[in-house]
Amino acid sequence: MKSFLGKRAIASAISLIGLIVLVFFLSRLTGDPTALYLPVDASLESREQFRELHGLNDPLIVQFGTYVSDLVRFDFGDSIRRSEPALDAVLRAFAWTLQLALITMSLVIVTAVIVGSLAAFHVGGVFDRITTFFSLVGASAPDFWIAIVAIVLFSVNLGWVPTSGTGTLWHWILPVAVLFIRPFGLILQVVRGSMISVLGSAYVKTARAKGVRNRPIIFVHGLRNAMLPVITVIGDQAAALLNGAVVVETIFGFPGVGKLMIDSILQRDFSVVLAAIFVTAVAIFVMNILIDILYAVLDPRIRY
Amino acid sequence: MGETPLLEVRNLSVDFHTVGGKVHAVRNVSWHLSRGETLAILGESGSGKSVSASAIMNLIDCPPGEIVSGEILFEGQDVLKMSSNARRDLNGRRIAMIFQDPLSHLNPVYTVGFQIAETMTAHGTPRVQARSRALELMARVGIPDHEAKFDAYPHQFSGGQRQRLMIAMALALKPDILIADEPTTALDVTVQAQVLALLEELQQETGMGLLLITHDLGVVAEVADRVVVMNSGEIVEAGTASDVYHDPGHPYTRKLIAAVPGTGEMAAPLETGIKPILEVNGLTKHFGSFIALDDASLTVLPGETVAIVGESGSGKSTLAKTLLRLEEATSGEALWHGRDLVTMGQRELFSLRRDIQMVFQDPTQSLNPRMSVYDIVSEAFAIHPKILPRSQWKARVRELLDQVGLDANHMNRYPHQFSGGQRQRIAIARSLALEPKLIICDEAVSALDVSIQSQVMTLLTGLQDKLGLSYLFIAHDLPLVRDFAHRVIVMQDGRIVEQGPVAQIFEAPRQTYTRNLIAASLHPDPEIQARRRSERLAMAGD
Amino acid sequence: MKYQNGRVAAILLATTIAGQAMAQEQTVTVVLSEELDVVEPCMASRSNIGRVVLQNIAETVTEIVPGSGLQPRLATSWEDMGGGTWRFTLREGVTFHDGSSFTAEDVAHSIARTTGDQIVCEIGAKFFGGIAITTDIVDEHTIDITADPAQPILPLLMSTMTVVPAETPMDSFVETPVGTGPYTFDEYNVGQNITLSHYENYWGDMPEVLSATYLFRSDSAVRSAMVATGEADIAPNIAVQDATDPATDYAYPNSETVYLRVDHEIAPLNDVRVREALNLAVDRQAFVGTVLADGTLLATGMTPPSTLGYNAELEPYGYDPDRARELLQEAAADGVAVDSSITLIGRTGNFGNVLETMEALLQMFQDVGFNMELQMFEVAEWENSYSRPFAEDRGPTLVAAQHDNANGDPVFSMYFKYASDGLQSGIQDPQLDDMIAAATAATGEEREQLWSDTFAYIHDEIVGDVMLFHMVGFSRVNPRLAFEPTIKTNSELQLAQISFN
Amino acid sequence: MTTNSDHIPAQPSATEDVPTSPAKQVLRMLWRDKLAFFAAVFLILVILCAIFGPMLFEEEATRQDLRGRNAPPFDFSRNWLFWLGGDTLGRPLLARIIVAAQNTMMVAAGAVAASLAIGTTLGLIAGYSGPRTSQVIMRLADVIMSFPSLLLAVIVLYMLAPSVGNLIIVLAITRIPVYLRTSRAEVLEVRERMFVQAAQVMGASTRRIVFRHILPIVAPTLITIATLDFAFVMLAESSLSFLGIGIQPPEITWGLMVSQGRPYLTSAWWLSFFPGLVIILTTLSLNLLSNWMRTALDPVQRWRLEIARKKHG
Repeated sequence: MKSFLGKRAIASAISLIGLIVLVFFLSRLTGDPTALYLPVDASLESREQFRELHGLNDPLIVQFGTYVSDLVRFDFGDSIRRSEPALDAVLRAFAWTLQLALITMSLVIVTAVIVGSLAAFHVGGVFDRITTFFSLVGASAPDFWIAIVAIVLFSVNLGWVPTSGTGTLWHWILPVAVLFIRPFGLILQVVRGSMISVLGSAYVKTARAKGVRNRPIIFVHGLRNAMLPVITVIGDQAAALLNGAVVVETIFGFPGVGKLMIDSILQRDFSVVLAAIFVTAVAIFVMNILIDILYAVLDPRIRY
Repeated sequence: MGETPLLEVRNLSVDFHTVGGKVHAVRNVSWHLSRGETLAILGESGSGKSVSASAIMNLIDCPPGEIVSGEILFEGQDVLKMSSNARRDLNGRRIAMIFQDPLSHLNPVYTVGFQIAETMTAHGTPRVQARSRALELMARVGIPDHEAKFDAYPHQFSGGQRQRLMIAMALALKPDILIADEPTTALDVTVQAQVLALLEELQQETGMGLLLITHDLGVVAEVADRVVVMNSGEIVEAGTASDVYHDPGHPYTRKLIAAVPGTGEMAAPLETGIKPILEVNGLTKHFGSFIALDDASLTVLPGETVAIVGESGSGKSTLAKTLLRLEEATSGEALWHGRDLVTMGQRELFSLRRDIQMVFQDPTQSLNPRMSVYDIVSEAFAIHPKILPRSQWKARVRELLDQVGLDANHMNRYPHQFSGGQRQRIAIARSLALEPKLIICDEAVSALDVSIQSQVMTLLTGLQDKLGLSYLFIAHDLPLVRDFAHRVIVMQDGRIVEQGPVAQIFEAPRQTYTRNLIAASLHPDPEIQARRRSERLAMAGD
Repeated sequence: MKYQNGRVAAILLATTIAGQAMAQEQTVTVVLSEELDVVEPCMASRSNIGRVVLQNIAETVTEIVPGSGLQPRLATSWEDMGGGTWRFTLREGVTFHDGSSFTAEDVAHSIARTTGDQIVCEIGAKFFGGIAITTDIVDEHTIDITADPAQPILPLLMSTMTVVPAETPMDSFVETPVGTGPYTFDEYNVGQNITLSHYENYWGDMPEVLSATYLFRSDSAVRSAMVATGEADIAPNIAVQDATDPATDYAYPNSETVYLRVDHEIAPLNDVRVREALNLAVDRQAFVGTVLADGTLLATGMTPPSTLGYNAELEPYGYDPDRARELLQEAAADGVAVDSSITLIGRTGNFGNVLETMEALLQMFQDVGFNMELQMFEVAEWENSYSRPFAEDRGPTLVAAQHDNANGDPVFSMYFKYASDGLQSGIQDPQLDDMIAAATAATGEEREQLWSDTFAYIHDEIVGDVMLFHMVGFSRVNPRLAFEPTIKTNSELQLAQISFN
Repeated sequence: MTTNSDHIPAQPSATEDVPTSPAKQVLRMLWRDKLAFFAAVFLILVILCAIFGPMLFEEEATRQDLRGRNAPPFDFSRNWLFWLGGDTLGRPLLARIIVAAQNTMMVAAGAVAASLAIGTTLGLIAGYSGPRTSQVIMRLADVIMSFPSLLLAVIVLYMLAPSVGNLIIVLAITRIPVYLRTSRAEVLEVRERMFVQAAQVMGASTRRIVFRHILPIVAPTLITIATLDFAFVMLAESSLSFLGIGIQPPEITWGLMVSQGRPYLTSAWWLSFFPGLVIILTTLSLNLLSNWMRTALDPVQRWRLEIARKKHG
């Protein structure tokens, strides 16, 4: 186990370094941020001054050297946009994203697992057909579209929930609901498929021969086995959420890392982009390791 | 038999809806079972022998299954008319069932203790009580160190232990009937004997009725009072085990009995003085610290069949794989016509591939499901273009298929369209395409039904006579080896413990291990088997 | 369990109700279109920063009031001392939020900081580029400010100059802005909101609004919905299609002018007939009330009608596709390569409905026979095409741009857009250079006339650009407020001017 | 492997009983699942639109009429192309939806095909080569996975122009790891199967084993994923349009239409509703079809499509 974790950590670190190098150079290809920060009327001198201040005049390789030597001291540089340490801005936003992802994924997992298992138990039945159809419709719609319709419907017309923003728990309802839809549809389908094959397995037959009731057959014998392939998909979906739900965060004015990332990319705020990628990548790597551990917990046959 | 039987199946017919349309799985099946009695349902794969048992346990999925007619009377009551809840309540409490392949029938992610106790908790026994009873049961079925093993998972047990655990699970609530579906198939012979003995013991203890579903006449001879023979969904014969064996009424039964190996003449050893084609010296294979193959030395003569027998984990497959360079040997040499194939370079190895071929255990898995028979057989020519110009491939494939007894017109079909025996013929045709000198058969017929088995063995012998092939025949089935091999090599724990001409091994085994192996294999004649059993018990009593 | 759930719900309900109840009192919630990057007064020329900081937290030396022109703010009076020097008399009895009193030294420091090179201030870069400013403190409340070259409109320029205390660091942006304005900066919950509250010792009148919260939503539909649901009181900037409720939605000229910058250096755009054909091809009126808001004005010059020197006599080019085709044919007959491919460059998100506008323009140009293709760029890339130095290998291009001049004088616009070395100028015309220089140096009515002539020259003589529209903005205001947006709403939002109905 | 098969008698000559051609059999199985059947019909319609739409309706779809903008739908007195209403520049919505099918399908199909080809190739190499190559490829996959697709979009679309081809590049790169990981995992499993060993024993080259033996086994799984991914890519394309870094007018895709119509949700809902509906129907159809495919390809589940259902859903 320990050596496995060590190996995973090393592999992750290698990927992380590759990622940072790649992003550093590729993002520089998207042009000079100067034009974005100064008014269009700004003089050439002010532009020059701006570049000098932010070290944009050095050759790329020198900039990279500086960046790496700072990074070793865990200094991600300052945000041009916000004139504060990039890491601070990222961590602040990431806290929001993490909460959003945790809440959404918990709800998704619980509901998708229950609904998917029940659908699998009566394959082809009315419940199965209805849930499959509606979960697929939900998963097929563009999220920004759902978000706006939800605001118009539930906030403006019905006045049930605030349109957007943060503050009370009510503010979480719409963003979570919109984010919920797609992973729910996908995971529901995987749970259903996995459960169907598990329910056809030999050990479920044994349980039926023992006289075990349907509910424990589904949720005790079936579920734990059916979860193994589901976990992979959950991991992918959670990773997507950790990367920031850009669209939802933008519409609902949610100060998460996705919005920070897109703003920073469009504003060429390179230090923030790099810090954001670093933080989310670390989070995703950690999550992947947790998932591997979870595999071993769920399935005693897996030992690292 | 004046009293009403405990369990009676009357005129049961079950259909299945499948790819090809409706299939009659069983038709008008009737049998009965009384307390303390052992009834065997004998049949080959696809005979429908398990269907009635599954119908009793409500394990048939409807659809695709459909119970067309008949009734199943348990204590005079038709279970098919009961509510599903009432039937569930019978399962495990009154009627219990164990299965073939206990590994896949045990839930891999729960401890065995939990799964044994669950039989009881599912029927209302308090958790604590269920636990202590489960411990008791584990001790009873002979799980060593049962306290510690209570929280172990199925994969941490051996095959025999897993079947014991299944038995413990089934017997937890002292059911009136135990249905055992191929309980010992795929177990080593010595383990099989132990499990069967355990079942008998427990039957005597509890007085339950035992329904044994099997394809193995030996098992029938060992334990059954009465036997029902099934073929293609119908009962063709019924009677006491002894009557059926000695006086089979139906041609199918006769064919089945005739096909059982282990009763024919043993082959004489080949003349000495012929130069061996393969000479293995001190071949060793380590996996980490585990020694899978330890200092194996043997020779194979041209035209000779050398059998390697041993129980699972004895290293016989490792030996085969090392010789085929599917695994790299740790040390030792294997001389093929004087050239060491263990250290041979890729080029030389490539041409050697033509000389040594392999036929695998499971033809379903060893044939690529997405290639047609023609593609499978002609692949040999594609890989080794020197064998044959492309224009002659088709004719040669036809010839090969004829040779292995297949209709050459079927060469554009896919493996799943053939039966198990036919698939193994395809695999043999594939290896013959390369015109090899030596074929390594790794349990090549153990997955097949007895009647098919004997056909394939006849084919192999015929090919040997015609083409002068040598076989390295890896098997766990001693009767088969007895009929087929010139020489026998016995392996245990990675080592060769004994080797010699077949008659010497079977008639005068020197090692206890060999003797045990031979003693544990079952004879289809109930009377011979009864004699052997008493001998075995006497041996164990020493 | 059930009981607990009920309680949670009750608490949730209570908090929202409480939130709404607070909004009923003398507090105002403003929802802006994008989050503030910084809250630095010297960056207040950016509209969203300005709407929070300008005149609310930090005040300027002078102030332009729509309808009344240049008015005193922190300076009470000013006079031209000659030689580029102006003397400003400052208001007495003014204190900063930190308690220190406002003196000439603070003004001198603010000017040095804004125009200095240790930080890049947008106000400095935008309004004081190429001008050297020196200050001379006469006494505590009098200061001489000298511009080189001399600026006849220096008092006007001082309407952009936000004043911060002399203690403000020269080399970094402030995180908590301190000014003399009627509101103090309370808190910035990054990503969520900014709160201001009333400054007790403000020198001016006591405002009605005692506190304010700023929220940020990038989607116009959401912003307007928030005012509709009462979550916000003012959405200063919503899209035309969201301004559907006449009771709450106000249109105002927002001082933005949309035009297509023509690159005169590259054929065929160097031919005046081609440029005229471009102008005649556009059915400007068709946009008004459709893609663009009702009330949008057709433009003839770079600055809106409220600006000095606006030439009301100029007629916008009419829609005459036949004439445009003729002109092209004439040019073609003279060997002008009128069929070479012209790139029309737009900027995503530049103004509401920019995409539709650009697509419609493209269609109109193609209809009269231009070989044109549309490219929408995001801002960084668009900027490359819009500002000098231009790429050497560029083809003929039209760049769509929106220019904002709310300051009342064309000088802020004309040099950059039309002088030969102006950053965004596509024109190299010595005569025009002279006209701009003369108007810049002039004062009074002469200045007005010179600017007016310049506009006429650009529009009629050289057909400089394809002028399109003076835009209209929309604000949604909760009816409980008495507040009417003006042209200044584009750059500031003075809370002190808001009262309750 | 399941004991279920024990119930069913072996059918050595199944094909002899089924005289119908495979195509007919597929059609029959499709007809059994009504939802999947309609999904297939809809997709064929979409494909026809994609192929012939621009040829037939390009003209109508681009003719503007500023004064007739946002014409409401279901005005059957007008030309049928206006039955779904007109857009912000007065162009017929239905015609635009039909014309946009081509770009939408090209982007999605291009991205899926490219990522499928590249990802699978890399996955096969990673699965069948030594640990070092495999490690390098897997780390590469990690890097691509954590590389934000938005940044990639901005980079590619900044350096190259925002065209259909470049959008395909962006979307394809982001989807590579899915196929890479799946095909590698499958290869690791399949390479242990006995028929692969049988081929090795015959002396088959690595290339032969990978392409002749492993790829055909892995392909159905990958194709099922690709079907789902097709839907995913369409949605991703529309999200990019929403963020303003997708395809740019005058090119059109459904995603762009939805995002252009989005500001009018309260005033002219049909602008984004109809293109949105087409996206939903297309992705839904793909999902349903892929569900059907999974069942049809799974020998254990296949009977569900083969037996006549008594009641139709």
